[in-house]
Amino acid sequence: MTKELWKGDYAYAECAIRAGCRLFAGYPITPTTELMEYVATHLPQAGGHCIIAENEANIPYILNGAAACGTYAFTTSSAPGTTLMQEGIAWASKYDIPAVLLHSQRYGGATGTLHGEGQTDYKRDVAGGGHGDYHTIVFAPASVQECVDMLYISWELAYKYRIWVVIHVGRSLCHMYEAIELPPAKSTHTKPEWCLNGKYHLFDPMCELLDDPTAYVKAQQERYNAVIDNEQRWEAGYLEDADYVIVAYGIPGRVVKKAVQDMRAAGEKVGFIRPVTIWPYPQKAFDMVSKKVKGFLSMEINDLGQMKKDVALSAKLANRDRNVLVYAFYRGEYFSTEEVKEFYGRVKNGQFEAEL
Amino acid sequence: MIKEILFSGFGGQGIVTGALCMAHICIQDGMDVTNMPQYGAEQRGGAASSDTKFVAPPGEIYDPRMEHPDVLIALTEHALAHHAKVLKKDAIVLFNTDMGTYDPSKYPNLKIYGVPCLAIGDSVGTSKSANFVMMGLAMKLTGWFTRDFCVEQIEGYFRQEHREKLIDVNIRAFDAGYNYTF
Amino acid sequence: MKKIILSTERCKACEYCIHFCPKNAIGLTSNFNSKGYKTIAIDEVKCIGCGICYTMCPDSVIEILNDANKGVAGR
Amino acid sequence: MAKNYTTPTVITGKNTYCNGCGHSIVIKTICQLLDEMNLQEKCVIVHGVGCCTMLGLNGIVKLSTMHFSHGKTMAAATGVARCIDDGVLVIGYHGDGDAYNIGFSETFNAGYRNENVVDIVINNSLYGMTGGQMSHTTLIGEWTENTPEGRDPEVTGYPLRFPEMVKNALPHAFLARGGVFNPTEVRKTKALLKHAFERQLSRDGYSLVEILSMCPTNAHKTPLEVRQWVEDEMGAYYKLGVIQEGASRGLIENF
Repeated sequence: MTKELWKGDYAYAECAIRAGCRLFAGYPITPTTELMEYVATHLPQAGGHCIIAENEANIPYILNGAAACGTYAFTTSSAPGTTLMQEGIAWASKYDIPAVLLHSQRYGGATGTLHGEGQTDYKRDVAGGGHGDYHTIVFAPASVQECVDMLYISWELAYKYRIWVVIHVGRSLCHMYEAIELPPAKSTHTKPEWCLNGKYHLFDPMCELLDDPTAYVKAQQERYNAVIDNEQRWEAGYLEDADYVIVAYGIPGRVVKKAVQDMRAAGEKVGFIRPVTIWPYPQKAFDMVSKKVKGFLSMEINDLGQMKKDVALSAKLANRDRNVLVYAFYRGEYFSTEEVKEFYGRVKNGQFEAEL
Repeated sequence: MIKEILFSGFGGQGIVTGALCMAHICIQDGMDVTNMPQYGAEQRGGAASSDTKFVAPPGEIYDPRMEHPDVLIALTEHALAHHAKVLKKDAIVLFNTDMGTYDPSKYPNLKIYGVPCLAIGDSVGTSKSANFVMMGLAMKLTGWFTRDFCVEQIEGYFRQEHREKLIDVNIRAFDAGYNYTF
Repeated sequence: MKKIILSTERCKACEYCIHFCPKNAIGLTSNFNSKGYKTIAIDEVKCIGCGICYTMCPDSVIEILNDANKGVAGR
Repeated sequence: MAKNYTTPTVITGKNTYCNGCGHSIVIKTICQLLDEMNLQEKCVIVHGVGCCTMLGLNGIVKLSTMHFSHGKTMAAATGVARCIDDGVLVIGYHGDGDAYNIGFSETFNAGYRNENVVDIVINNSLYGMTGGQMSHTTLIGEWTENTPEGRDPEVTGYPLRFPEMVKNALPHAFLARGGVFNPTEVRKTKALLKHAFERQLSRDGYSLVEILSMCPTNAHKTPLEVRQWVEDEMGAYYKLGVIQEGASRGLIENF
């Protein structure tokens, strides 16, 4: 199959429809407005519903209602909109209702800006975002193709674990065009037994809590542990003999990969990890790193360094007997391959102090 | 070797369309492409730029955003002043002399060509196709794609976008640019 | 033959039935149910089976079968 | 005509509402209708947060129920109504605080989009579960926990008549107001609900039935006193009966 040129937004919309999404609720917000426009045109043709919602706060509830009936539901928004959605995503965990959110970050707080790339919502998406004990699977793809592939399997994962899936991308991945292959349309899925159909059944797993709290808590822990065990995804290279490993996700992960390849060609013992899921965090990748590793370099595009503690924790869990240093590079601007190399050089020569 | 062409100017000048059509031409030639538009909140009149990267044979383009363009199509003074520092050494710059002037001595490492692209566009139909005038000239100067292949793909691009009425005028503009002599 | 079934364990003594009974056939007894409310009793002689008490009862205490041969209402 | 009055099949008999609560009467009436229309296994109730939550959580009825956050009842009901099989009744069941205060946007917009749901709003003029605070429907001069001198409209605004506000402004299928403060009104309300259910099953769009109800606990009066107050005071301010009878969905082109 030949590759086609697709704008990110359009590709995700088409992919969602092919993956079986039959209810979309959205509210216009750059950079995902075009996605909504495409869905509004094409989803009704596929027999689905596109609801132009009154605000973002109500969207997850519309999705929860639809997903409770077994429909693959989808929404998308940008940073200020997803903040409004967190309440509904937290409430979805009450009934363990699965749905998918494509979150295109802006850089910065409040309305944010659209001029650059940003990774400023890492902390919130990884932590879950709302109140209560829950997590969402968070994918952080680095290319339009990867995002399409992730979105294509999102509903299957969401329904398997009864959990929301968040696709966590930067602004660029929505606006940019890339040559991609779109997957074929899936046949219709069978609705799970637990979903609403009008007949009385125990829909609320919390009801079990009233009868047998320990069983409920155990079931919840098993479910989340299964996600942590099975759904860690990452891309990594040159870990076996690496003195230093650079960790970055999203598009910066691509830049780091290129820089590491260049540095390897120049004889440097450096490796890279690009987390593809940021929750669950790819601990298994850190376990594969050489036990003689001298340090990890965490690189991200935000002002406060949101991922550095996850890198430090994973480094610690992989090397429990000693303290592996973590050097954090973070600033609210894109960095180039040259800057990656320069940062590595400063770390290697002891000119950069370890933060964690 | 990754090639990179940057269209820059105001929103409404065809910056995004020009770069996207460029990406279309590349992908039809079997290359790997990324296109990254950047624009402000204004629908018309704000600073806009759009960067197309392509590589043959297909391979991974690591960084999809603008790095160091080989060609800059600058439709405003601001576009040149803003992007000059990131251009490759000896990069080709096609500057719109209908809307401003430039001081060649400030840019010793660039090959800057002043082109009255609005006037050229106007002479073949509309000044709005200045972006295609520049694209035609860029293809001539770089030799990346043949004239016939580009013309065929420009037609295909506008058909795919259901904007058939724009085909003729833009091909005339492309040719006018391609055949422009200094 | 009319039959009245009272689930007095459910009764919360709101007295709506007593208030609205057109024949004054319902009254509170001095018995308490397990919730601690006084329960009601219906005088089957005075009762005409109009169903007003049934309509107003919030707690589904009262059931009246005017025609025991007929199935349950609505089915 | 000899008629049997029996407890609806889906009522479990467990009832955690206070004595004299209007909720219990409304729920029983709905269940009666479900029995009569044979919809016990073709009904989803999306309820709100507040006293209405006990409907689903406390096992008062054996019906398919679900609820979400405060005020989001009609947003969730929208999702259910769009995706559930045809022939399944979708009911939004919530109180006045959930529907008109925190959930005003959701209630209004579900009606605005003319979603195919029946919205049942229990109007007892205050927030019940939190202990009797003022809501949008609290009457002028009415005592509540946070209007100890009686509601002053200069400070808090005037009581909201939501159905009248949206009446004829949108192509709703059916807007009506009933009450459960006396047997006549209970039976009239049952007829209104039945009509709303039928309109929903024929996919005519959004119906809202507001029901005036008693909250003796938070009024700090006996059930009978509160019943009289609802009949006299609330009944005077909130007019009962059909408020809007919309056209069927196919005929609203010229709205």
